[in-house]
Amino acid sequence: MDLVSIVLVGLPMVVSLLLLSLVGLVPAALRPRLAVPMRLVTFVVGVVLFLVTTGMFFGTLGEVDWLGIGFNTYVFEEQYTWIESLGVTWHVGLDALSFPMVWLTAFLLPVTQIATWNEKRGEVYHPLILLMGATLIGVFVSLDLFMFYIFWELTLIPMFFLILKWGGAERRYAAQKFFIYTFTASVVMLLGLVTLYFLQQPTQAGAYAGSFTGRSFDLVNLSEVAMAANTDGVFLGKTMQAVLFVMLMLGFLVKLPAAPFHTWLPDAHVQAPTGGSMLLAGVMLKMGAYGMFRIPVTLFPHALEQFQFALMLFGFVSLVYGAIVCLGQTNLKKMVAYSSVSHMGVILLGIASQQPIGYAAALFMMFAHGIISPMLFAVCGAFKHHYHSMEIGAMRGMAKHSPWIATSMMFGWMASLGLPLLAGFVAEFMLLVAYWATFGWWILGPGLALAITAAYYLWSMQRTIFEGGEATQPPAGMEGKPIPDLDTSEKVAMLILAAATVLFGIFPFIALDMMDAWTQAAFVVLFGGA
Amino acid sequence: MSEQSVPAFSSEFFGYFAAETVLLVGLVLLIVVPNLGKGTFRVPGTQARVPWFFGGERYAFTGRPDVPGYISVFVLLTAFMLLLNDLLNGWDGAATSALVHAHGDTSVRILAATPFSRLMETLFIGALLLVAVASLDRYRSTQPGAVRSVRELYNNRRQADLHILLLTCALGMSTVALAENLFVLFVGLELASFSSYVLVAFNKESKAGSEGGMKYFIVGSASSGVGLYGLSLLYLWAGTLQVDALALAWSNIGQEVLPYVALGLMLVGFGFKVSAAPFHFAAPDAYAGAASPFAGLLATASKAMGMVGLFRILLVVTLPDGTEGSAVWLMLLGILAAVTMTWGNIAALGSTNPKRMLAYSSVAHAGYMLAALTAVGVWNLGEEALSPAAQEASEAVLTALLFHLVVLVAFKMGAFLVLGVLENEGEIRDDRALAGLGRRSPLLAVTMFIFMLSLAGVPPLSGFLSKLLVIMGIVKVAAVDVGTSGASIGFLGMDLHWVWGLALLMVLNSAISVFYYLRIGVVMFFDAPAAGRDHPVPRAVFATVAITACLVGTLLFGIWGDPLIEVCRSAAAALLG
Amino acid sequence: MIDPLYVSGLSAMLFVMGLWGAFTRKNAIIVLMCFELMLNAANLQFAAAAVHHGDVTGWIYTVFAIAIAAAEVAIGLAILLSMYNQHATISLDEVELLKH
Amino acid sequence: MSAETVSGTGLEVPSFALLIILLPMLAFPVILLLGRLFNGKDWWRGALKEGGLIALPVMAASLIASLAVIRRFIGETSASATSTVMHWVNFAWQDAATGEIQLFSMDFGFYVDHTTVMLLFVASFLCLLINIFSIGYMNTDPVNDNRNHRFYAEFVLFCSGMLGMVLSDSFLWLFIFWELMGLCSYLLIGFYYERPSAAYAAKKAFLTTRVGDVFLVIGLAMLWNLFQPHAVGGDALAYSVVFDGANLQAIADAGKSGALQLALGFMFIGAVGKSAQFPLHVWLPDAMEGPTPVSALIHAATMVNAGLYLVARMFPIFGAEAMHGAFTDLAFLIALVGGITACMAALIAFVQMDLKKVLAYSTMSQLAYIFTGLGAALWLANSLDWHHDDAAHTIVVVAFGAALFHLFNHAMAKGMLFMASGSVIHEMHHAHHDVHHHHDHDEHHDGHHEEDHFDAQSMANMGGLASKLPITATAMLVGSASIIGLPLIGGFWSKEGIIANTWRVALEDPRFFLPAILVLVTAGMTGFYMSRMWFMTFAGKPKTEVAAHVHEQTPWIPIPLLVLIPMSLSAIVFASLEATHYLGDTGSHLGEMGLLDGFLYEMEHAFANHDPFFLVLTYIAIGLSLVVGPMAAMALYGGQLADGEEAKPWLKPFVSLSARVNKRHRFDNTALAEGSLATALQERLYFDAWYDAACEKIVAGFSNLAAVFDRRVVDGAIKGIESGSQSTSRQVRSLTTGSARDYIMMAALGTLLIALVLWGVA
Repeated sequence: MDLVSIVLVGLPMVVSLLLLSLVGLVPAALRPRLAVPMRLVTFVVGVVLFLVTTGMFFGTLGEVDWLGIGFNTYVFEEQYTWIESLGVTWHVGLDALSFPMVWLTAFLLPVTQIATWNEKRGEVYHPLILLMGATLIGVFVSLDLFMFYIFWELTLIPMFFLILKWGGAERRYAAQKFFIYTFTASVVMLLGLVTLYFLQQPTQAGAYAGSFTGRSFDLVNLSEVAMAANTDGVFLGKTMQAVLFVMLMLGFLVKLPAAPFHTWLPDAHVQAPTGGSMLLAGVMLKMGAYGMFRIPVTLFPHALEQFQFALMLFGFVSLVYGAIVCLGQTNLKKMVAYSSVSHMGVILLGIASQQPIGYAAALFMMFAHGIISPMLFAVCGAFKHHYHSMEIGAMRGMAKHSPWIATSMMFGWMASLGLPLLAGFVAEFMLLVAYWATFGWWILGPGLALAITAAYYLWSMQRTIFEGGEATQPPAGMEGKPIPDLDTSEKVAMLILAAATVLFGIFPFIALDMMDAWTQAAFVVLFGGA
Repeated sequence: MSEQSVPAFSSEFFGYFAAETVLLVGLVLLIVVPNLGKGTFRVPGTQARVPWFFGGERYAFTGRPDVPGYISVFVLLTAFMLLLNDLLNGWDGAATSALVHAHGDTSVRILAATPFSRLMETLFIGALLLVAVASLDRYRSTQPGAVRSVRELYNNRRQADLHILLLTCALGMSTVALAENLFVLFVGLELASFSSYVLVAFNKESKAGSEGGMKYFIVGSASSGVGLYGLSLLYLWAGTLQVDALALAWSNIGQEVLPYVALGLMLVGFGFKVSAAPFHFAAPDAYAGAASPFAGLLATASKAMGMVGLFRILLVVTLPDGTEGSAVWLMLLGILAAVTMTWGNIAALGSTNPKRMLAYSSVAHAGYMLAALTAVGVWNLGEEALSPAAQEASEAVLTALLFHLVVLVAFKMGAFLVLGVLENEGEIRDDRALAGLGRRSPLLAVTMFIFMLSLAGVPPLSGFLSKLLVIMGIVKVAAVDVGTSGASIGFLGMDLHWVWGLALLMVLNSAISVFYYLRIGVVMFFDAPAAGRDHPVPRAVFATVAITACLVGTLLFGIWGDPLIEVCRSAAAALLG
Repeated sequence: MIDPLYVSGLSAMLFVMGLWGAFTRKNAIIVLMCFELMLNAANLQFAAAAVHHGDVTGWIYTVFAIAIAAAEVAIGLAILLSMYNQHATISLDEVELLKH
Repeated sequence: MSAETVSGTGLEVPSFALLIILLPMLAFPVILLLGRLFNGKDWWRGALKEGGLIALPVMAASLIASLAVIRRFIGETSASATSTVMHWVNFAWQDAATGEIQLFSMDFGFYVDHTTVMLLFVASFLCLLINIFSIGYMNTDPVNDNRNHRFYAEFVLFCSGMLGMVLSDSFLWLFIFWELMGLCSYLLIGFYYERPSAAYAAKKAFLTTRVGDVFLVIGLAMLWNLFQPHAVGGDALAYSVVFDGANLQAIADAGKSGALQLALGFMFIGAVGKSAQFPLHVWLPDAMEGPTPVSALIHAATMVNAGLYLVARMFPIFGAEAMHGAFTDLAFLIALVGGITACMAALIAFVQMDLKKVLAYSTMSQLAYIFTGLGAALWLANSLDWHHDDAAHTIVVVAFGAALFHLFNHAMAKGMLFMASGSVIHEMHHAHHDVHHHHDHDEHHDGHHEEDHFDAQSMANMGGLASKLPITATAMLVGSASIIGLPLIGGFWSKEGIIANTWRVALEDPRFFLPAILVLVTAGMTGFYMSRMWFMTFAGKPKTEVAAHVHEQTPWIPIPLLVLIPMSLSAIVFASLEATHYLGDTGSHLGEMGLLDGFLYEMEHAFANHDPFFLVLTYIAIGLSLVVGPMAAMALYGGQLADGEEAKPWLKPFVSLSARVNKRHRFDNTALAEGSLATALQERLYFDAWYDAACEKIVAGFSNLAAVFDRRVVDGAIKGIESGSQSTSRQVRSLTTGSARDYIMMAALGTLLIALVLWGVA
C-alpha cells in the first residue's frame, strides 16, 4: 500500500475536507453539536498518523533501515504522472531528512488537539488542525517541486483561518500579515523554481519530462543532475547558481524566519490561538529550514559556499538580535515568539557552518525545537486561557496557585534555554563545535545569545510565577477569585510534551542517528568527500 | 494542417458553423417568441383582419417573463455543447479547420473555424452562458402565473432585451474569434461592444448604472474610433486587411512609418478591450455601475475578445519568422505590461468597493497577459538561428495565455456572480456588502474565498496554474531559448533576457495582489454583517448553479489542468500555423 | 482626380479634430459628433485607400463603417437619454458619481 | 602521576557505579509525583517525612555504592579507569579534503582516579548527611508545610548531578551534569519562590553562573576542535583523549598550544562562575535565600566544588611535557583570581551580621584559596621538569594535592558549619515561636514569619548560645578552627601547603607575589572573621530574649554534626596517610609511608621545614591566623556567658579566653565601623550594585531599545511599505477622476505616446 500518499497525506486531507464540508452543509443551529464527533474523528486520524509514522520508524511498517538510506534516495517512494505536459508528478517519498519532520508533525497533531481539547467552535477547529497537519506533511514528503510548492502555499490557508477565527484582538491584522509576508517571499521562490526548471537541459529531464515543456519538476532527478554537474563543475554556472540560490533562500529565510524578515512571526504568534501557535512554531517554521536542506543546499553547494558568510550573518543576527529583543518584550507570547526567531538562527548557523556536525546540529535543532516550542506556546496559551493575560509583570507568585502551569512553564523555559539532558542541548553544543571550527571568534555572539536567553527566560519566570510575598498578585480581573490551574487535557498535553523533551534529551540518538546518516551521505556528495 | 474550404451560406457552411447558426436562430426566436399574441394584420385596403399571431395581447405561455431566459440559456447551452464537441473531437476527422471564403476565390479568407477560434468561441459562449443562467434569478421580476399587467409586459420585454443582447454579444464575439480579416474582426468586435455598452447601462433606473454605461460607451467609442482609424491606415498602407496578406506585407516591410503608426492606433482599440493602462479608466466605473454578471462578462469574455485582436495583429501579422522589423512593439508592450500590472494592483490595493477592486485586478491581469505577449517577441531578434525555438516559445506563451483566459472565466466570473447574488439585496458600494458572509452563508463565503485565492494565484487553484504557466512562458523565453542561443543579452549580470524582469515584476505584483484579495476573505470571515444584510443570503438557485460551475472549473483546472493545457496548446499551434 | 493622399491628409485632420474634441468638449452630444468625425475620418481613409489601391473592398469597408457609426450613435443617444433621466444633465463633467 | 599513564588501564568501573547517579535521578520524579499526589496526608508527613525518608535510603545506597567504587579504586596506583556506559551521540562522516573517516561521539562513561575518589566520597557522604539534617530542619519548619517533597526531589536531583559530574569521563558530560546542578541550585535557592528576594537570588545565581557557563561551553567547543583530529573514538572531550600525551604533543607540534591555553582559559571562566570567584562571585551570598540545607549543599558538598574540580581536571594538560611552559599565564590568572577573591571575600565577611552570609563569604574565600593553590600547582606542573626530576615531582604533586586536600577539608568543615548554623537558626526560630506564640501554637502558619520581622539569622540577635546548643557550638568551633587552620586539625594541613606553594612559585615568577601576599594576609583575616562569628554567636550574653530561650530540641539535626566533628578533627589522620601525595599523584598509594612515618613526615614538613624560608612562612601564617585574627575578634566580640549558664568543658576555655581578651584589650572600632570602607564592605564593595545597574541600564535598556527598534524600524519598514502602498494607491486611484473626458484624454495621451514610440522605432 502506498502509505505516504494514501495514509499520511490523503487520509487527513480527505477526512478534514469532508468534515469541513459537512459542517458547512448542516444548518447553523446544529453545528455546535458536531464539535464532539468532529474532535473524535480528527483525533483518531491524528493518532493513526502518529502510529503509522512510529511504525515506520521502528521498521514494522516498510522495514526501513533509516540509517542506510543515503542521500537523494528515498523510501516509500511513489511517483505518478500528474500534469503530463509540464512534467509534474505526484512524487512522494521519505528519507532521513524528511522523516523526522513528518514524525514530528504526526506527533504534534494529536498533542495539539489534546492541549486545546475544548477550543470553541471545535467542529471547525479540529478539522482545520488536521488539515494543517496534512498540508505540513505534504510539504515534507513532496519530491516534486511543483507539488512541494503547492503544499507549501496550502499550509497558509488553514493557518490563516486559525488565526483569523480563533486569534486574539489583533487577529485580523496578524492573519493578513502572516499570509502576505510569507506569500510574497514564496512567489519569489516560485520564480526561482521556474527559472531553475527551465535551465535544466531537456536531455537530462528524466523519464517524467513534460510532453510540452520537455523539462521535469522532479526533484530527485534534478538533484541527481545537479550533483553530477557539481562534482566537476558548477551546475548552471556560478552566476545563475547564485541568483537562484538567493531567490530560493529568500522564500525559506522568510519562512524560517531570519531577521530582518521575522516581524510577521511575533504578530502571528501573539494573535494565533494556542493550537495554531503550537503547530506554527513546532512545524511550520521548520519548513523553511527543511526547504533549505532539500533544495538550495542540495542543488547549489557552490553558491552555498559563496554565500556562507552572508548566511552566517543572517543566522548570527537572528540569534543575537532575536535574543536581545526577547529581553525587551513584556508580552509572554511575544517573547516566546522572538525566542523562536533566535532558535531558528541556530539552524541557519548550522547550515552556514558547512560542517557535518553543524548540519546534524541544525537538523536536530529543527526536531528539538519542534518539541519544545509547542510546549512553550501551550504554556502561553494556558496563561491566556486561565489568567486572561500574558503580560509579564501583570501577575506575581502564580506558582502558588497554579503549580501545574508554573511547573510546565519552568520545564519548557529550561528546555528552551538549552539545559543538558533536555532536547535542545545536544543541538546547541554540536552547533557551537561546528561554529567555532568555521567562524572562530564570531562564536562570542552565540555565546552572548545563550546568556541572554537565560536572562529573559529567568526574568519572565521571576516576574510571573515567582515573587509576590504573602500577597501574590493575581492577574487583573481575577482578584479574589480562585485562580485556576491547568485542565486535565492541558495537563496531559504538557506531560506528553515534557516526556518527549526528556526522552529526546536523554536519548537524542533516537532521532539524531538518522540525521547523522543523512548528513554523512549528503556531505560525501555535496562537498566532494571522495 | 488540413483545411476544409466552404463557401459562405452553403449547406456545408451550416454544418461547420452549427453553433453560430443556433445562436442566430435563437436570436430570431427571442425576438419572435415573447411577441406571439393575438395580434391581427389588416389586409391593406380592406377591413379584413387576418390573425398573424404577432403583437396584440400576448399568449400566456410564451409571454411569461422567464421564457426569454430559458430560450437564451437553451440556445447558449446548445451552442456551447456544439462548440465543445467541435473543440474536443474535430469536425470530420480529416479537416482540422474550416475556412469560409469569398465565392469563387478561396484566397479571400473571411472566417476560419480553427481549434483556436473554437476554443475562444467556447470561452465566449461559456461565459455568456454563465451570465445567462445567473440572470435567470437576477431579472425574474414577477412570479410565473401571476396576473400580468402592462408593467409586467414591459418587464417581459426587458427580459427579452437582455437575452437578445447576450446573444448578439455571442454572435459578435464568435465573429471576432473566427475572423480572418481584420475588418471582419472589427465588425464583430463592434457588435459585441455595442451589446456590452447596453448591458452595462442596463441598470438604467439607477444613477450609477446609467453613468457607468455612459462612460463605458464614451471611452469605448473613442478607442474603437481610434482603432478603426488605425485599421484604415493599415489598409492604406497594405491595400488589404486580410490577415495572411498583411503578414506577408509586414515581412517585406521597409523603412516606413505608416504601418507602425497604424499598429499603434490599433493597439489602442484592443487595449481598451483588455483594459490595459492607460485605456482602462472607464473599466472600474463601468464595473461598478453594471450589474455584477455583466461586469464579469466585461472582465472575462470581453477581455478575451480584445486579446484575440491582439493575438491577430501582434502574433500573426507582425511576427513572421525572424525577419527584420518584426516585433518592434517588444519594448513598447513591455512597458505597457509593466505599467498596467503595477497600476492595476496598486489601485486595487486601496479600493474598498469589491467591484472596483475586481476591475483593477482585471487591469492587473491584463498586465500579466501583456507581459507574456512581450515575451513572445523576444526571440525575434532577426536571427535565423532562433527560428525553431521561436515557434516553440510563442506556442508556450500563447498556450499559457489561452489557459489563463479560459480559467479566468471560471474564477473571475465566479467572483462576480457571487457579488451578483449579494446584489439582489441592494447595490454593492463597498466591502461591507460582503461582511459576515462567512456566518451568513459559509459555503458561499468559502467559494468566494476560493475565487479570491485563485485570483491571487494560490495553489492548487487554477489561478495558480495559469499564472505559473504565464511565468513559465516568460521564463522559458528568457532563460533558455535566448540564454543558450549565444545571443548576447543579459539582465543584471545574468544570462537572462530582460523580459525575465517582467516575470519578477509579475510575481511581486501577485504578492501585492494577495493583500486585497485576502482582505475580501477577512471581511467575509471576520467582520460582522452590515445592517440590512444580517439575514441569511436570499436563495438564488440558478446563480448557485452557475457559481458551482465556476467553482468546479476553478478547482478542476487547478488540480488537473493537463487536458485544458493540451487543448490550449493545439489552439495555439493552430493560430500560429 | 485628386491624389488619394490628399484625402488621407484630410482624414488625418478630421481624426485629430475628432479626438481633440472628444476630450475637450463637455456636451455629450458634441462628443458624439466628435466620434462621428473620427469614424468618418476612417471612412474617408478607406475610400481614399480603395482608390489608391484600386481595390473594391475598401468601399465595402466604408459602407460597413457607416452602418457601424449609425448603430453607435443610436446606442449612444439611448444611453445618453437614460443618463439624462437619472442625472438631468448631458454635461460629461457633471456626471462624476463613480470615481477613484 | 604522569600524563602518559593516564589513558586507561583496562580497569573497568563496576557497572553498579551507575546506580550512584541513577538512583537519585530516578528518585526525583518519584518523590515529586508522590508528593504531588499525597501531599498533606498524615502518613506522607509522618512516616515518609514528605519524601525525606525516600531520599534518605536512596542517598545511603548511593553512598554505599560510592564506597564500593572507592574501595576498589582507592588502592589503585597505576592510573585512572574509564569505562563507557552509554553510547550517546555517535556520528561519522568522510572528510571532504582527505577522505578520511571522521568520528564524532558524545558517549557517556566513568572515569575514576584519585581526585574522583576523594570527591565522590565528599559528595555522597555529605549529601547523605545533609539529607539527614534536612529531615530535621525542613520538616519541622512550618514555612515548608506541604512543599518539602519539592525540596527532596530537587535535592536528590542535585546530588545526582554532582555525583554524575564527578564520575563522568569527559568534559562534555562534566558540563552536562554541571548544568543539571545549575538548574537544581536555581530551584533550591528559589525554594521560597514567593519571597521576592529568593526569586531574585535564584535568578541571579543562575544567570551569573550562566555567564560563566557560556564561556565554558565555548571553551569546550574550542577544545573539541583542537582534539577532534586526534580523538580516536571521536569523543574529543573525553579525558582519555584530552589527557593523552601523544595528542597533546601533536597539538603542541601543530603550534596550537596557545589556542589550547585559550580554550582552557575560557573553561576557567566557567569555573569562576560556578565557584563564585571574582568577578562572578555576586550570586553566592544571595544564594543564602535558600533553606539552610541548600546552603550546605551548594557551598560545601557540591556545586561550588564543581569549578574547582574542573580546574583540577586540567592538571594533566598543564602537566604534560608537550605543553612545558606554555600555560604559565593561565596558571597565574587562576592564582590571581583566587588571591583577589580570597582577600575580598574575607574583607566583606568582616562586617556581615547574617550568620549564613559570613559563612558564604568564608566559602568564597576558602574556594579562592584552593584556586590559588591550584594556580600555583598548575604553574609548577607546567614549568618544572617534573616527569624526570624526582624532587620537582614531589613539589608538583604536593602542591596539587594540597589544593585538593583543602577542598576536602573545606567541604567537610563547611558542611558542618552550615549545618551547625542551620541548627542555630532553626532553634532560634523555634525559640522565637515559643516566646511569641506560646499559647496559640497550633495556629501558626506561613504568615507569622513575615509579619514579625524577627531575623533569626542575624548574629545581632544571638549571643551566649554556647551553653544552650552544646553540640552545635562544638561543631561550629571545630569547623571554624578547621577553616582558620588551627594546627593539626582540618584545614591547617592543606592551607599551609597552599600558602607555601604560592610563595614557592612567587620566588620563581614574581607575578605570583600578588596572590601570595593576598593569601597570606587572608589567613589572618580568616582568623578574625571566623572567630568573630563564633564569639558573636556563642560567647557573651544573649542579646535578645529569643536567644535566651534557645535549646537543642530538634531530632535528626545533631546527627550529621556529630559525624562531621570527628571528620574534621581527624584530618591529621588523612594528612598522615599522605593525602596530599595521594591526591596529587595517581602513582602513589594512600599511606604509602605508613601512618607513623607519614605523621612524622608531615609534622616535620609543617613545623620544622628544612627550608628556612618556608619555616618562617609557616609561622607567620600560623601567627596571623591563630593569633592576630582571633585575638582581634575576641577583643571586639568576646564575653562571658550569662550568669548561671555553663558551657561544656571543652568550650569553656574559649569562652573565658575571649572574655578575658575582651576585658583587657577591648578597643573602640566605631570609627572604623562607620568609615567608608565599612560601608563599602556592607555594600559588598558595590559589585552587586554595579552589576544590577549594568543589567538595568545597559542590558535592559539596550534590549528595550532593541524591542522598540524592532517594532518601529524593522516592523515599521513593513508597515511603512503597507501604508505607503495604500497612499500610493490613493494617489493612483485619484487619477480616475470620474470624468469621462479625462478618461478619453488619458487614452489619447496613451495613443500619442504609443504612436510616437512606434514612430521612433520605425
